[in-house]
Amino acid sequence: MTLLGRLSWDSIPLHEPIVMVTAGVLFVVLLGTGATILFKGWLPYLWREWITSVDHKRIGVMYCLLALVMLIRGFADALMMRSHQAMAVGAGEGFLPPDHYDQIFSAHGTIMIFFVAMPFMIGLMNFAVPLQLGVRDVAFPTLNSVSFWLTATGVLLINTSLVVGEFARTGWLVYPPLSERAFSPGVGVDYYLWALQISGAGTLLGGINLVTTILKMRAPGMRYTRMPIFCWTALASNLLIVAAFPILTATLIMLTLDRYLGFHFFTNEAGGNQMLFVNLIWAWGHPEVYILVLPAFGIFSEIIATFSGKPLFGYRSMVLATLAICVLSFMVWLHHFFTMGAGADVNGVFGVMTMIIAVPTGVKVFNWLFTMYGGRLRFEVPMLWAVAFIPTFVVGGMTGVLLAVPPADFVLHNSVFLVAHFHNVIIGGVLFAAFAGYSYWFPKAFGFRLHDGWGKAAVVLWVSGFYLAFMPLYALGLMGMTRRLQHYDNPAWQPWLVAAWLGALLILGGIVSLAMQLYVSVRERRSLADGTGDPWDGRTLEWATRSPPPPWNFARLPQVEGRDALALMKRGEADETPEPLEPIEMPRNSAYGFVGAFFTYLTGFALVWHIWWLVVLGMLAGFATTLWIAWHQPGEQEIGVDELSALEPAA
Amino acid sequence: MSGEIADPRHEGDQGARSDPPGHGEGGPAPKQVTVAFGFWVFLLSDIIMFSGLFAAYAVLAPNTAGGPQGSELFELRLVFVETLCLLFSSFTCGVMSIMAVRQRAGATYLWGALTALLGLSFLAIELYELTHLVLEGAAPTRSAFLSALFTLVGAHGLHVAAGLVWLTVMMGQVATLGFTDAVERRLLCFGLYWHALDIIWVALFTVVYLYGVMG
Amino acid sequence: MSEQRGDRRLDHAPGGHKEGAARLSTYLAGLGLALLLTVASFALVGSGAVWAPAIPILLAVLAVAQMGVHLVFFLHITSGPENTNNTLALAFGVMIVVLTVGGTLWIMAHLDHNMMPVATMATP
Amino acid sequence: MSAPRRWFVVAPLALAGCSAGVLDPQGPVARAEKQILFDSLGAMLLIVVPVMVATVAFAWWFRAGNRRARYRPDWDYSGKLELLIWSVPAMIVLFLGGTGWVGAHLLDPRRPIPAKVAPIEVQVVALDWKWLFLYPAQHVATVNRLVVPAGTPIHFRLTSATVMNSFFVPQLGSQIYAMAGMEAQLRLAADRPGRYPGIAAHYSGKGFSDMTFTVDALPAAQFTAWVAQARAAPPLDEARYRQLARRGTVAQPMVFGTAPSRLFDAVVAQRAPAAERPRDASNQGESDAEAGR
Ligand code: HEO
Ligand code: HEM
Ligand SMILES: [Cu+2]
Repeated sequence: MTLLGRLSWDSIPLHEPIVMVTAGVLFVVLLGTGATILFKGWLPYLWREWITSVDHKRIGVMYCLLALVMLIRGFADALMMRSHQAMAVGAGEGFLPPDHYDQIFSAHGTIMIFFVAMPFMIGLMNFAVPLQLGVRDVAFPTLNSVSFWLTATGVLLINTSLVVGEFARTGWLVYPPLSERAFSPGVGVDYYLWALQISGAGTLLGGINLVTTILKMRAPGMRYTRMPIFCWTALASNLLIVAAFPILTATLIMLTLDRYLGFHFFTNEAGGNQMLFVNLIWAWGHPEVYILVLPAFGIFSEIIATFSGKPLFGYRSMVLATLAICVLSFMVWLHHFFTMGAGADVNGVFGVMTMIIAVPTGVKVFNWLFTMYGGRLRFEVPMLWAVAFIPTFVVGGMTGVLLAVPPADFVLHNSVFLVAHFHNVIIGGVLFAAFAGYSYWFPKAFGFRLHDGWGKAAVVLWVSGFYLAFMPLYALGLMGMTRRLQHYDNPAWQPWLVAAWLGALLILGGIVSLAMQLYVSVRERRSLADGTGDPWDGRTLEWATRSPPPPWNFARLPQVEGRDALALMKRGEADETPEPLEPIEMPRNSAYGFVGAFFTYLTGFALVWHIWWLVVLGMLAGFATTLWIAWHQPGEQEIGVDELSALEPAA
Repeated sequence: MSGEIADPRHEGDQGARSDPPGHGEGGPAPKQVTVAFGFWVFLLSDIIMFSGLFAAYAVLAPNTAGGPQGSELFELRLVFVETLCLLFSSFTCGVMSIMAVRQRAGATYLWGALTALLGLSFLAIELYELTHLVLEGAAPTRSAFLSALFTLVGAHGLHVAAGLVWLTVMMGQVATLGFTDAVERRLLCFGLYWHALDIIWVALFTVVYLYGVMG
Repeated sequence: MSEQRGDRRLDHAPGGHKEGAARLSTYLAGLGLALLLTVASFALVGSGAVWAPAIPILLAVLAVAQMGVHLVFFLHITSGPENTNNTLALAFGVMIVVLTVGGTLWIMAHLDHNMMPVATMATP
Repeated sequence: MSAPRRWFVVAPLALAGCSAGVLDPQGPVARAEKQILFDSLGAMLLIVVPVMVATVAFAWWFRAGNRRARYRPDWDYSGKLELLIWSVPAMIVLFLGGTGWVGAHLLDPRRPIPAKVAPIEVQVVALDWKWLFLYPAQHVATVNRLVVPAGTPIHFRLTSATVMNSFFVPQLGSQIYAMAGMEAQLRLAADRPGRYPGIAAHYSGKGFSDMTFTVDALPAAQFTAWVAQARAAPPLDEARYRQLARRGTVAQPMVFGTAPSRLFDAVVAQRAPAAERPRDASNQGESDAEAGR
């Protein structure tokens, strides 16, 4: 058996019905999808147009799709937790034993943060930023594909843990010493480590790509002060990725060395220091939440301006606030461990720094309000998300500031009040933004709008479900309920938890509405079609090209004369003497990302299970692929003027 | 700095726009600039990764758990030689870049080989030092201090090793593909990488070895 | 094709050589300075040349100086306008390094201090 | 193992609703913290409520269908408003920051609580998954039941013989982490006699949910009596400690008549006898040594 390392038949949890049923369903769905693809002969199309695509729009769409699929997985976990906790009072044991329950909240947190919120935001940035900048693609298109497939590898690895082995039972941030070999000898933490390292590498490369794109690839005339605010927030967010993710990498390397080679970074023995892990993981973890929320702010800024029919109020202070949040987010991380005992001065400083973030964030909120003020508001679905977002996020932000007051945190830390806080900002902020951006840019990506009725149903169900599911947790937190409880004895808590469960059911309705919306929209795509390329009367350059945009986005790069470039053009304030078309160079498709990710997956899996020969093999294969690419990079393909003018009706 | 060596391959693509280009004003930057800038950002992120390891080392250095301390272990003479190897390799790497820009293949190989040789010597000394430590009973599993030491030094060493592989590949690319745009860009990135490793080493020998021997 | 290219006078790749920075003399000067600083660092340790408690400080200064030498002479980072982006990126990176390392050391020092067993401390 | 059905079930549910939590403080620390919590909340509501009202009002009034609303498509800047939106939040943050700063100092867990009586010392050891309380002056020890005199400040010294945990009695205030090889300090007091739930506030693995304890604050005289009574209980010897240190929960609180005097320091120094841990089970993913409960 050493050939397969730690892997054996026992690794497959045949005795756990819930897992096996889930896995069975998953397997059938995958098999069905695969069979359909093969049977219908879609594989060549998929390979050519999607899997090997290096087009930022396609990659953006795939990121979003990945996030939506994983949202279902993450939500299934959440629903199980909510149902379980609604009954696990006193003698009622619920239906999930601790071993399983502990895996579920760990998996839920990990998946939701890394494989839902992150890919959704990255996908939207990938899709929209180059279009808004008025350029043809990101700076490094092939690398972009690599980033995506590395993320997908992480997803695959974490989902493998569902059926082969187990997932971590340590919470989403694997605090040692619980996550050390001594206390978690199984493969769960190893799945976590490798899934995050691999997808983290993808995220980092993606961050570098977008930073470079925004700083070096803008349409002529697109000065910094003319960039759409979403590009600014994307820049800030990606700068944070570039600055924060390496810290995560380093931290996880240390834990990995502890687990694999018996090092003593965070162990109880031999001078290890668990507080160091907590410190380092939050030095990444806090910036991480702003990585998520900054693009969300950008999306809402675009949407609110567009649907108010006005330029964004206070553009300059918006940019300033964005940059301030970007920098401040690196000075507050200790607020996650006020109760570790660093002392009054340290707690005080970090508490105050944390609260200061409320100022630029507040400025943003007011700027949105004043953008609406004096506008002519059209309540399309994206705008509905935005209007639901403002009050919801403000409540979540307020409770965050409350937690930043050290004496208050001493009694609220690790309670479900905290759980309510972060779901409040993440769902009310990030997820709503994801949905808003999704419905806002969908017509651009596919040439038809999403169904309105189902979209509105999703808004109503998500918003009401959110409030019902999470407001009770604030009360429970104040009543002394801790997070991560597999069962509890205080009957007074149960009604609140039942309410939260009902809220989760409403959210389920919201998710179903989203699925229905997609289904109905695809079916009725003809009647929902948008021939103009500008369905919302947009203000920024992504609406200046047709929908879906051609691979090169713009036949000739737009000449930017000011902020809200398209709005200016519509007013006729931009001079529109079209220059003659010129031939353009487009990057060719590349299988590198996909093939490389495949070998990375093998390596990751082998590392989890200590199958050393496969580790070596996987790495060698990956290296060989890289070498092959280094010699055979497909280069660029030129599209001549004739071809271009034939393909571009309007040019 | 006025343009002295105008690169012949890029001539004629200036002035296509009336706007002064640069910083996005005149449209996207040329590929060479984006690639190098992107790589620069990557290097910065790598440096931040190292800063995490440095921070861990600084925190854990006193935690010897009764095991040996730095002052008992470090052999400054060796470290000095290592440092010289890396420093001179930075210089030879720079010369190699000049030769590459001038598209002189022979000289590029020569200076590349020198760089590799110096890098290899660095690695050999480091490897000797680390195995020596393990044999003395100062293995990374002995204490948190040694864990952090091996990780920090090892991470740098692995970077150097990866650089050597990269350099070898690049020599192969020059030999087979010649000085194409892509090869030039990769050589430029390699230079950046190699110099950055030297910068990290400066921090490393100061913080780990020089501070270490002072106890 | 031209929109793929800009004017290299105004936008400069880090480490780029196009402007004649690629002169042997630059590298030689860098090598010389770096050698000087390295030798000084190693010589300083254990020598009585400086008041002992100040040696770590001086070593840090020398290290920072040497990193600067490498940046300027090997990586060709300058303060010129063509380098703005590169320098800003570097400044951002340095800021992050300072914040994380500094913050970590500060926090960990306090934690360690506060968590030291009471037996070894005089607490009322 | 069946979980302990704690006092909650027996006790009248009179406090149900907002019982036994942060909202019902029973000591000076918890009281101050609750006050700070509500002060901060109030200060923030001053700005948060108007924001919410304005959102609804603007959204309603400026809807496209409302012809009475004035459309100002070019209004995108106002210096006065800019000043306002930066300065008003800044002022609130100034207040909160000041409160937070002062509070962080005055309510620092290490800071002694002013009182006329001398504090009693309790040493706390987090085990998997139970709490061991050692009374160095009284020489007794308990598990999952903390008995203290009411009105007397308690000086806790905390550590863990296993993974990280957090010691928390919501009605008495501040929680603090208990970590192996380290010693944290915490000072709390109960105003009056009563029974208060205590919890492990930091997830620590399988048996975490059952790692609860009760705090009994007794009138001073009764406390002395309790100590005298407890002395009669069997001692906490090495064998018993080893058994306690093993992973698992305990069904009932325990009392020990004597405890080794340097046990706490030994745990901190990681010299205490340790329970065996599950070893790396090489052929399977799942490998906890024993059933949790
Ligand atoms: C997208 C995610 C996100 C966002 C945006 C935020 C935003 C904030 N967070 Fe939260 N957080 C997020 C995600 C998390 N937070 C956490 C935990 C956490 C903790 C630790 C608590 C503990 O462990 O005990 C604190 C102190 C905060 C504070 C804050 C603050 C001050 C903000 C501020 O940015 C909010 C600013 C916004 C405001 C304030 C509203 C608008 C402002 C107006 C209207 C102006 C006027 C207002 C005032 C002057 C107050 N967060 C955790 C826990 C992880 C774990 O432990 O597992 C997560 C995941
Ligand atoms: C869609 C509705 C959601 C529901 C009903 C839900 C529910 C839950 C529940 C019940 C828990 C466990 C709370 C506890 O510890 O007691 C939890 C934890 C968590 N959730 Fe969610 N959640 C949802 C969405 C999200 C999203 C979108 C994210 C992030 C993007 C997220 C991130 C987390 C994290 C990080 C944790 C902490 C995990 C841990 O304790 O280690 N959740 N959630
Ligand atoms: Cu935070």
